[in-house]
Amino acid sequence: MFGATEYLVLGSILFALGLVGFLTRRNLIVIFLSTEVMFQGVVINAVAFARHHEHLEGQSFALFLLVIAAVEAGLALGMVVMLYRRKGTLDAEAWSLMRG
Amino acid sequence: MIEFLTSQLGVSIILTVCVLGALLGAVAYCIYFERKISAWIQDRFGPNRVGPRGLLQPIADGAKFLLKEDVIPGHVDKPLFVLAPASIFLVAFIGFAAIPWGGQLQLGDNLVNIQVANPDIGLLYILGVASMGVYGIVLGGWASNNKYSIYGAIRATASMLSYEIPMGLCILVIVLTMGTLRLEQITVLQTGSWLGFIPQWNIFLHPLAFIILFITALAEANRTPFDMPEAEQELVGGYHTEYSALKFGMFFLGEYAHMITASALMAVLFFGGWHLPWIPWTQADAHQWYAVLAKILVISGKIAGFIFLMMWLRWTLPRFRFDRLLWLAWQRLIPATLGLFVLAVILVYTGNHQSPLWALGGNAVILVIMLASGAMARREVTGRQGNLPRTLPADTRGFVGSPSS
Amino acid sequence: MTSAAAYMLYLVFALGGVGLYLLLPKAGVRQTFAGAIIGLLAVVGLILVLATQIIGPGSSAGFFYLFAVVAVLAAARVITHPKPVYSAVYFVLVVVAVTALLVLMNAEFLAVALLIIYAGAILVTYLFVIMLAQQSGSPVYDRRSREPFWAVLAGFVLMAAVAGRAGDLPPSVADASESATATAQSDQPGNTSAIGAIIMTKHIVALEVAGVLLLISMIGALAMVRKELPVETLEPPPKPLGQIGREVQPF
Amino acid sequence: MTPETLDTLKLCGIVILLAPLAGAILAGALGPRLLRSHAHWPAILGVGAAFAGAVVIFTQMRGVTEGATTALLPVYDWISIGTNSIFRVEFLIDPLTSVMLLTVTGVSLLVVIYSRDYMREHDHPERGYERFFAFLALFVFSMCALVLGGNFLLLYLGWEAVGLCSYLLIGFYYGRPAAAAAAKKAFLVNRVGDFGFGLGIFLIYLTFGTLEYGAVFELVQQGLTGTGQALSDGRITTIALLLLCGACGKSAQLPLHVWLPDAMEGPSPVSALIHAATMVTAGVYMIARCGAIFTASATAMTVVAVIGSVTALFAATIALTQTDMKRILAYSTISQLGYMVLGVGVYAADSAVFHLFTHAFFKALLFLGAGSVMHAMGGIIDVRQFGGLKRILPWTFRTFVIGSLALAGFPLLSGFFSKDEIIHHALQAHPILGIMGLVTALLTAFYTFRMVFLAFAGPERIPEGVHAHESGKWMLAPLFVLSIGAIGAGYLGVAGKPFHTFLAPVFEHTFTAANPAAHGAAHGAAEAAHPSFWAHYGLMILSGALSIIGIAAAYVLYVQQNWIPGLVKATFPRVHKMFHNKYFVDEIYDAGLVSPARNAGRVCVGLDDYLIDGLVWLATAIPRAFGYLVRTFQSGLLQGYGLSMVAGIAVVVVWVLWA
Repeated sequence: MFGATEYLVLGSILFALGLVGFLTRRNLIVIFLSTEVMFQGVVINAVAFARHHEHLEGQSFALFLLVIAAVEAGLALGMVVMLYRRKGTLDAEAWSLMRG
Repeated sequence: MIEFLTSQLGVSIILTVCVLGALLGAVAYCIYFERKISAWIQDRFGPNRVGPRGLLQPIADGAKFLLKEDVIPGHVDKPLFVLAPASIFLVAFIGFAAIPWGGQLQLGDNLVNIQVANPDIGLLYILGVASMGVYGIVLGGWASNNKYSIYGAIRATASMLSYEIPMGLCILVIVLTMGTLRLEQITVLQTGSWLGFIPQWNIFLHPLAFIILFITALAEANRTPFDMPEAEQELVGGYHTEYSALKFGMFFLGEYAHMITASALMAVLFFGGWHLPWIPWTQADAHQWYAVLAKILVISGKIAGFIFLMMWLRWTLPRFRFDRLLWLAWQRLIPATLGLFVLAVILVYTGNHQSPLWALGGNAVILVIMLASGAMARREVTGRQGNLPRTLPADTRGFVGSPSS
Repeated sequence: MTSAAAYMLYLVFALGGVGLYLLLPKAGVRQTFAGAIIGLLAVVGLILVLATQIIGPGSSAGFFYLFAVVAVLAAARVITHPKPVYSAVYFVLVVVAVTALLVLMNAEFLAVALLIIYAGAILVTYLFVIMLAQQSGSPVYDRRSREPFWAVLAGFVLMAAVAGRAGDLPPSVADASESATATAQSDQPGNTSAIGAIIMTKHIVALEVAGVLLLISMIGALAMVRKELPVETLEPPPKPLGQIGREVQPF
Repeated sequence: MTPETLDTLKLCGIVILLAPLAGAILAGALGPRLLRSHAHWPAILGVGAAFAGAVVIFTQMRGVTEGATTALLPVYDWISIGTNSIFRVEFLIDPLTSVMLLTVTGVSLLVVIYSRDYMREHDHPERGYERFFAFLALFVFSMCALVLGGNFLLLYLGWEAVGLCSYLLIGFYYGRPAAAAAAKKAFLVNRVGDFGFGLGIFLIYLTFGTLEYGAVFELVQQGLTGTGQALSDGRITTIALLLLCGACGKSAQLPLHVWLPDAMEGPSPVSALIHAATMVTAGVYMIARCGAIFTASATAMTVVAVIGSVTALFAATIALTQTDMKRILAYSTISQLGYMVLGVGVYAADSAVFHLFTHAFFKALLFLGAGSVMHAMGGIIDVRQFGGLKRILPWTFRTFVIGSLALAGFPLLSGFFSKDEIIHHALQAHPILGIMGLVTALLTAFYTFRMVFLAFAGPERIPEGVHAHESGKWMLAPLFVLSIGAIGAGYLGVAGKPFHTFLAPVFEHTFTAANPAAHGAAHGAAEAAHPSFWAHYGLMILSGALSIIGIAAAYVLYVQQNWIPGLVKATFPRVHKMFHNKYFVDEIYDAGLVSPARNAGRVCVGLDDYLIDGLVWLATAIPRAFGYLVRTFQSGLLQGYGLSMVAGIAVVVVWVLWA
């Protein structure tokens, strides 16, 4: 018998760790890494539910999530490179042009 | 105990131990043979002092690697500096788990696979493991804190990322043709012959895919003519400039292990794995120990053949320039393999994927298109060489070269 | 999940939150040792809670514990390590652990896909960018966190809220036939063709959209990075002392 | 007409419209990148196709021997409001249309060919070369739409579109302030006329419920003869005067003539095509087309005739003192347009259209010749700065003289016949109108040859630093073709009058004795049918003599005894000043209209700046104050927003899962 609970707990822990990293770190690259950690939590969650319900929807959902992660990585890294060229720093706080 | 040993798990464990041992030896002797072959090609003697005909040379080399002082320079990033060779060594060896060495063996009542594991996703597993190989180089280059190392690492990363795409596409062509990801199954499906004398190997269906896979295998293993990361004249030793002793040895062995993996993959995918042409293993004796032994010898022979080919190329061809290397991957190999992929899809859709006539015809069309576009691009290529900038653009120079923080 | 289990879980989470708060890079006194101890205690507590309250004794979930612990510890290091390169390497470890966990859940194809895409492609590009942008040392913005207290509080409240209800799973929605096929697949590990079938039939539109999305992002990234931009700050950050071989411009 | 003929006509109409449009689009779209110095080809081919279509239409119309000569060819439904008000894109093709089309596309083709060389310097295209040809082809499209249109809506569309093209082409050299101002002036003055014109069309729709020519004219006829819905006389007069207002604007008649001389800031081919041969005649065409409306009101006809004759005389007097070649020609154009309007006003629409036809040839010829001079003089066109050019520009000189003779009404050239007809009809309508026409003819001959002698006769004088040279073949060829037209076009109106016979079906119910409103002209028309020698040829001899006298006087004053003009100027300073300053019309407009409007605008700006903006400022003060309070929350930092977002999500999750 498969118990999904422990996987769900693990998924939520990974998600929350990624979230904390996203909120606290100031390096743009680490911020994006943190979002990838959040993705891992979500993937575990999706697959655990797929296993629980014994169908493949969760797994295919996780596959599309991988696509989104790849897209995000490509664009985000492109942006990071560009921002770095502009200011010579990866500090997220260097980019606060929208300050009210 | 006997029961456990004759089960699949027991056989896998025994096989793991044997393969690892054999591989370490093979890798060591690869280096020996490389030196011998280079000597042969260059009309020299090669190693001939240690042992009869220099056969103990690898053992002496290994002892030297082990006993030399393991220098860790002061300016390196120590944990990653240590992690890098370990990871490259690890990655180079775990890929062998999915290689089918000798079909199935009848052990008492059990029919066991002479294969460490036969997962549903065997081919993807090998691809996945191979894709991890780049970490050792990247981390080693970065951790060395040396501009030659980092240039070597950047080149290696760029070329490996680029060549992984045509490699994956070539493998996908075979996957589409065979309809399975299990390497054992792929081998079995290549049984038989066409017209009674042409073995039903994939090389006769998609020769172009094999050639491209061979090229990408060279590039993935950073072998000549694609060994830009360690081009001595430009980059000293590339990413392993700062390494010495055992760590250097691990990089070195990793490269040869990579070659062996790639050769095994090519043998399985395109040359029928453990099949010998014109010798059908009949049901009766296919699972007997002598048949399995013969199969293991056959596939080992094929692997050795590919390794010899790679060494031969290394001592024959000059090195590519780096931009030409990437140009080849992105502007020639990837379009060609995309064409092959589409061809395979069409063949599967029309049900002709096992017909050599159709497949070879499609290959010929793609080859002609490739050559034609190459001929048309020749003028542009020479022009490009003439216009190469002497120095990098200003912003690139600041980005790559200047020490930040 | 019983309420006792839930409360024990919250306790463990609170402990973990304190540990993480101490571990996050901050100015002033280094508290990483205390943070590491508290964090490890929390992980041990988590294992105990899982073993005694959720999975139950007697179940052979050894691999799950191994990879879960690796994943959690590595994820914690991703967000606490002051050097981005290490963050990336630890993230590779997270990916490998998650891959293993997916294999445990019989999602083999997904596992290998995750490995190839994340570890093989995405993370290498991350490392690439890190290497290009930041060759060694850690600048001040890597050694200071932003509002660690509130972030940890918010994140862990969210985590507790979700994980606390993880035990109240709804009953499986699988109908008999699907369940039969899934069971058949789970008997013989490997569901690659089943996934292929469902993606190519039921989710074909999503697949096409995903392809278009990838194409667009590729074009976008190319268009973005190729553009010449004015450099706002030309002077490089001050160099750290004592670095060998870095004073000479390569070209 | 047979169905095949109708099909051919429709096809030709579509080709005439679409070919120049396609040329314009191609020249504009492909010109800057692809065609560059070949950008004239789309325009030439498009206009050439249109000309071919016009020729086909003309031959088809000539071939019609029996039945109605009017074809109404619906193309498609354009706008439909409800069920009973459908405005269609439709062609009205009759002899008048075919003559107009022939004139428009023919002259356009020649001008486009001419422009190929004119718009380049040392065989290198000027800046905006492709733009020029795109606009030119667009103009041809618009003008053909105006002429071909079968209802007032299409007429208005073409009317506005030619105005737009005129604006764009006058302002072609938009970098020059004078050109920009001239374009603006032309546009604004035309707006005044078009406003009246638009009101007229509204009133037509209001009165008759349709805008289709045939239906409207039918209703007018029925109203007059009492067979249909009765019409109040005032209504028809109002409509006619409003339409006349538009004609005044477009054809530069008296109160609204001020834009045309300034329009000479545009390139010379534009002046030749738009501001001499085609667009400015749209007013005349419109009055002729709407003959049923105009002839229904004697008052309106009187006003038309008076405006025409006064404009003719008035513009001729101004032209006496101008020194800019193109401006002399511009005032001459106004004057000749005055003749045409006069002709329509005295029930001689066929003569007016005939004059329009011949005028297109010789005036286009003169403008293109002036352009050739300008090209040779490096852009200088003031006759005081050069002279004696006849040896430097021999071919330009010869063609220019032919055009001038035609304009001056020299016997047996085209202008002589057409102008003579109009004066003849004017004399019959009212002696004063006729005498004004004769005086104008004398003045025309005088000022035209004043210009010719100043520019071409006497000792050679060339501005400093100008390398004068004869123009190339692309420019001379149109001049030759137009010269032939200027000499020969008049003979279509004599000896059996094929031109008038061809046009007769169009005007047979309106500008004739059969029209009950046209009693005044009935007598003259009857007499014209059986003229005595002196009644007809006497006038011809008189006007020919006037023309020769004018030319001779110009010769005496500006070649032989060229001290006299100075003496005259000194003797009558006030008259000269008045003529030279164009009767101060611009100044009067400025003082009476523009300045008050500007001052009113200033007041409005003040109100807007202080009153309205102040209120708006007050209204925004409240949100701004609020924003000032909350802006501190917007840190601009990604993770700040992230934190608040996560906090919110946490609250929501706790709420949903636990409450």
